Amino acid sequence: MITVLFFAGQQELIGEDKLKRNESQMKISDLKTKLMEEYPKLSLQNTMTAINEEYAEDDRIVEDNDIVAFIPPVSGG
Amino acid sequence: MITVLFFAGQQELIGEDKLKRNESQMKISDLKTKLMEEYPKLSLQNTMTAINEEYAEDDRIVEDNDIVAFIPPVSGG
Amino acid sequence: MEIYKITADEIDVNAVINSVIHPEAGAINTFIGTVREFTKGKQTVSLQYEAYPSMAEKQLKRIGHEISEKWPGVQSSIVHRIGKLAISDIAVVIAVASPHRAESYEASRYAIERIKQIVPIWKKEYWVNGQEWIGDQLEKTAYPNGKPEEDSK
Amino acid sequence: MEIYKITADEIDVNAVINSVIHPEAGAINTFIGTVREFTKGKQTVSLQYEAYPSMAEKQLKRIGHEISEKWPGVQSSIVHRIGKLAISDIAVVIAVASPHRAESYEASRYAIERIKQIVPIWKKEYWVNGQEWIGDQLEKTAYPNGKPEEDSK
Repeated sequence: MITVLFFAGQQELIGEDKLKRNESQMKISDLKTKLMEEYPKLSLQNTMTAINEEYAEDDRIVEDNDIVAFIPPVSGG
Repeated sequence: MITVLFFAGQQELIGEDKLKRNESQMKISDLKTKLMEEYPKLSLQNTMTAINEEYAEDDRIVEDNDIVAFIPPVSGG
Repeated sequence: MEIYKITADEIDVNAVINSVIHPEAGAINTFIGTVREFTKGKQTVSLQYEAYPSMAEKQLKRIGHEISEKWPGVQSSIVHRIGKLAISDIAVVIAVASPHRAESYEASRYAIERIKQIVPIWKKEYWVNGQEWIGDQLEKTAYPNGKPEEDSK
Repeated sequence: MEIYKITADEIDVNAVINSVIHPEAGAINTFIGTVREFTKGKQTVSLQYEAYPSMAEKQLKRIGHEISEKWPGVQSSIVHRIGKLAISDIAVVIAVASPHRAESYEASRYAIERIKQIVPIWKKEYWVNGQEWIGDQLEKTAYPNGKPEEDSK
């Protein structure tokens, strides 16, 4: 089981801030593809990803219990 | 009559913060020479001068009632 | 004691400044980001900031660590507010203390640029007739490398 | 309302910051100069600042004017303390508000450099075993042009 977090515009777009999914041992890029199929309006192609609060590359494998957060372009400051 | 102001190290050196002198129509450079004769330890060669609170060049003429301030290298901030 | 914090409360500027003062410091640079009413002629009514707080605080701490590596002896604190903000409200405070003034400016500038690169905070702008998440949420342009540039480590 | 002041009292940092906040400002840079305990390994006990106050305030105002000419729309305030100061006491506060952050850093940096060039304020340093007016009072070196450089006007 993994947790997937959405923020800002993406969160509004899918109407959820958090999803639970029975996925693991899956590349981030494959997870992105799966979620974009599920939410056709959602674009994650160029969205950064954090696993357990650290930025991770798209070829990183998501493990069981990981918290995966999609980080759209930031605009703090 | 002119007023001459001294600050910081120069003020300590001559033991005065202010002098009144019966000088006018005199170049700043000549006033400096005169004061350095009066106070042999005082060096004004490279000291800036302000007349009535504005910086002035050494060839400027001091007029009656002017306030002449010698401004040693500043060190604020 | 350095502070790296995301908060929903008003930021106490003095507390942030005081957190970096130390006897070896001669210079303290503070950057305060406030809500601006006009941007390119467009009038902002209010702003809303959202964050991924736990990760954002880690990233702020990381920026502080980068600063102390790049400028040894320099101390920093960064506090960013989230929630709804009105015009002139303070959104972010950065305080940097250093022995000499040049590094205090450089490190402070570095901190604000890094916040805009790597800290998961998002701003939604409310105008009289609309609202929008800022930061190219719709991905019309991508990060050149797919993720923010990470210098120094 | 911009402030350009020489004072013998403690400086209220918030009052200086608040004096430059305005709705068009999105960035406020503050520079605080404090008394540093160690300079090149030498321990300072206290400092004394002296000024030619009336002229110093005119020069501070002039720096503010130069800033608003170089960076239109940028507001600034500068307050410098005089008298005897202890370690970590605040000697000078510069606050600069601007629409965008780059100018707030540039204008603030400009202000502190100009203070060190043209404002008649002098610092006397007290160590454990001595004291000295800082700023080459004995004229071992001269200003290259006989007076401080005056750019921009």
